[in-house]
Amino acid sequence: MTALSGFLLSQWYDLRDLGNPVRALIDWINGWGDGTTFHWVGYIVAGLIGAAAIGLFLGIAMLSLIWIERKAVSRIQIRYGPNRTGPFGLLQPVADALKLMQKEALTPLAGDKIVFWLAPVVIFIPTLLVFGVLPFGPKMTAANISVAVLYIVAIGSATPLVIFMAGWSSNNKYSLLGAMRGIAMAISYEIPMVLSLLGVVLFTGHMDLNGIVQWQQKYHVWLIVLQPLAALTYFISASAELNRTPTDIAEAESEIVAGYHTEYSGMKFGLFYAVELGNALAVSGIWATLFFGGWWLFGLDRWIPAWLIFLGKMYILYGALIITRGTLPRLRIDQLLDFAWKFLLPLALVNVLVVALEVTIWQENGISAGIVLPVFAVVNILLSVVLVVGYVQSFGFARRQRPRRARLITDTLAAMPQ
Amino acid sequence: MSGVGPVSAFYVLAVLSIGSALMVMAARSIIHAVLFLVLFFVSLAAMFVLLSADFVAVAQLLVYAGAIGVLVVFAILLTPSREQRGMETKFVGPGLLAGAVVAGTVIFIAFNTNWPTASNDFPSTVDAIGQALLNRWALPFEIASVLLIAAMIGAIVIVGGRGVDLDPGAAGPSARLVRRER
Amino acid sequence: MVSLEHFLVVGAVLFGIGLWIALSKRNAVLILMGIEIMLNAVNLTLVAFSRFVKSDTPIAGHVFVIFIITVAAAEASVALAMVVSVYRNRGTIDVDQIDLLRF
Amino acid sequence: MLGDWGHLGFLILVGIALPGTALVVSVLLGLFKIRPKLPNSVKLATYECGVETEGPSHVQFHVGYYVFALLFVVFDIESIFLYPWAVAYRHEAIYGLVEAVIFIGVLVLGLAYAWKKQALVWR
Repeated sequence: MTALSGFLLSQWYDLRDLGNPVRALIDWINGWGDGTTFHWVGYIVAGLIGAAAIGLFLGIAMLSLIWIERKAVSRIQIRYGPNRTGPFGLLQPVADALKLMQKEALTPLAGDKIVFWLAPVVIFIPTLLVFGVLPFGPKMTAANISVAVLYIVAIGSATPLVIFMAGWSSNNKYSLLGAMRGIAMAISYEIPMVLSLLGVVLFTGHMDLNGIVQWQQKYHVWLIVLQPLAALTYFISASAELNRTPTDIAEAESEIVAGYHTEYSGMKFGLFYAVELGNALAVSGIWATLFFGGWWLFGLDRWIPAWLIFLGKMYILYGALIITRGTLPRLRIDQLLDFAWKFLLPLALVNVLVVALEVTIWQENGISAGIVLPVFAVVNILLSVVLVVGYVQSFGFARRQRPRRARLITDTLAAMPQ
Repeated sequence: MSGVGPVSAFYVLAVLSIGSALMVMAARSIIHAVLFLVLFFVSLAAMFVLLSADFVAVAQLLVYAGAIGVLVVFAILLTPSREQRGMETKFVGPGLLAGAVVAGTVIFIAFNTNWPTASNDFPSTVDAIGQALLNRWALPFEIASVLLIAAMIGAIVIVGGRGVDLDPGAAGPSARLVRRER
Repeated sequence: MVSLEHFLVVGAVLFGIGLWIALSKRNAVLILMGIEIMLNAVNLTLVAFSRFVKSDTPIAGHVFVIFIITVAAAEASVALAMVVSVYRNRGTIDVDQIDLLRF
Repeated sequence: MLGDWGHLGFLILVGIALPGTALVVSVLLGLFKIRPKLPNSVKLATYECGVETEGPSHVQFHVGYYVFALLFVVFDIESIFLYPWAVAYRHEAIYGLVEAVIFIGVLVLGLAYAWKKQALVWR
């Protein structure tokens, strides 16, 4: 088997990394003529293949996620979910898409028509740009850039503005309110997100995602073991920016109709809906890359295609988002902002300092990774448990959020005139 | 910098950035002006990428397109809609003249100076910037934090901090609940 | 072929546009936006210098830009806070009407 | 590398084309009379749970939003400084640690001030 994999390695027919055949194709094109004239053809072909592949993948993933999401959430809520269209309701996403396309699309009279039409189109760009830097395999990255970690955060910070475009151009008080609440929440959670990713960058010394995956491969460990606090803060703060149920105050349907997309109907609404799923998948993909080894799986990536491992991890971690969505109730905006600034931000800062200290110990004393990494893992896991539990206890988050339950007899007696 | 790709990218980005900057001037609604400003920031970030300044480009996206854009939007929505117009003064003509004179002078100087050229194509800038911040610019690095804290405290004091006079109705029931518990 | 002069021209034009906006608008927020455009034009020029001009420490341009971004953001946040505060006290953000200290 | 960033440009094109196609198909369905298009004044009015809209829609917001945006800007810039520091940290570990502790410490003071001044309370 080893001989086989060695024989396959880096040949165009080695489909364990789909980057290989593309690379071979580009090399062939670059070899046309005298070997330099047609590089621009190769470049454009490579770019178009990468972009089209990601677009196609995202389209299919969105359709699959509609079904997975609806089915899983309905199971959590003890319902059947879609079960009429096709076996197990598998054709439901197609039916949804067809329905949305042939629905009447209304544009509110008073709104700003150009911005109103622009918002659902523009909102796709950040999602696709994030997928562009995710390593699906060792060579399967559309754009392998050196500042990828910060780039992801920067691209993500564009989404609130698009949501504002949608909310403002609708000329609806609820839309604008939803958009403003959404922005306030998104910017608050961006800070803990940036700082938690900073912990990863500090520990690995890499800012490109492939480098971080290779670091985990080199030391044979998933970063969630070494950076549990960063993984937790990243997961909470990134999922808070997705406008999904525990944190969907931008579109809280029982408070402000549907928030920023109240006035959107037909396909334009469908686009917002699809982007929400795409963003959620992107977050689980980033989580898988940074904290769960990406395409690497303890040597099994020699046999299993790397992109299959990555997709598997992405979808499994998406399950965590589905469970969060299906089980938690929506929070109020003041609770959410309190949580971001008074809980996640201090934790992320402490994490950065602890990691800096650990890296100093590791670097200055030249201890081998085999000894120092297990110690760090144990210390960090214990520390994160102690910090989270202790912080919740000492600052009274647990107490304050829970209203005192009325005691029927004593309260009634106390209220009665003597 | 040569080659079809970078050159065409440069001209596209130059047109995009100058055009969006002009549209900030021309937009009638101030929200449109903000959207064009964000487009300007983004196109300038792409221009930084073209100059192989990838970290600065990402910083530009994060701070300008993300943070400053949101800040301006919030500042606009804190003022009522009747203020959301461009409102030009009689200085449009003189302003254009002043801008043209300054730009013309700079262009004149740019073309009449003999720049000692080199091609500094950085493979990666983050590490170099980090080392520069740690060694040569260690003091400005610390002073930046003092500047930031000063800006933060100053702005909180200016907008009111604790003494924000909101009408109690607008604050909502949850706000009152929080106040009582404190 | 794109050289240093190309970027300097773009930077100069952008600076001029920023100056035009800052001088000719009455809305305080728009004036600030003009100032941001001017600062960005300067950033572009600095990065272009650090890319094209011979130097021992070419990275200095980038570090300088980061400090400019810092100062610009601090300036914008304080200035917009002042705009908000002025609006709440005076009921307008029209700079022609905020003239209490004129005399 | 510059080429990789160029690939992101292709992705932007796809990002416009993907939703654009969906919208164009939707519009075409309207042209072929498969999709209804019967607007009337009630349908096109602003939807606020059936109640007629009152006053301007672009309402004025309260200042709490601004305070959060302000804190966000400050900490965003902090992260801009901390990322290069994190990458270059290996070269100057102890010195870098001291610098970062001072840097973060000063900003934590600001956070503490905001916390103390109740600027972090949503109202």
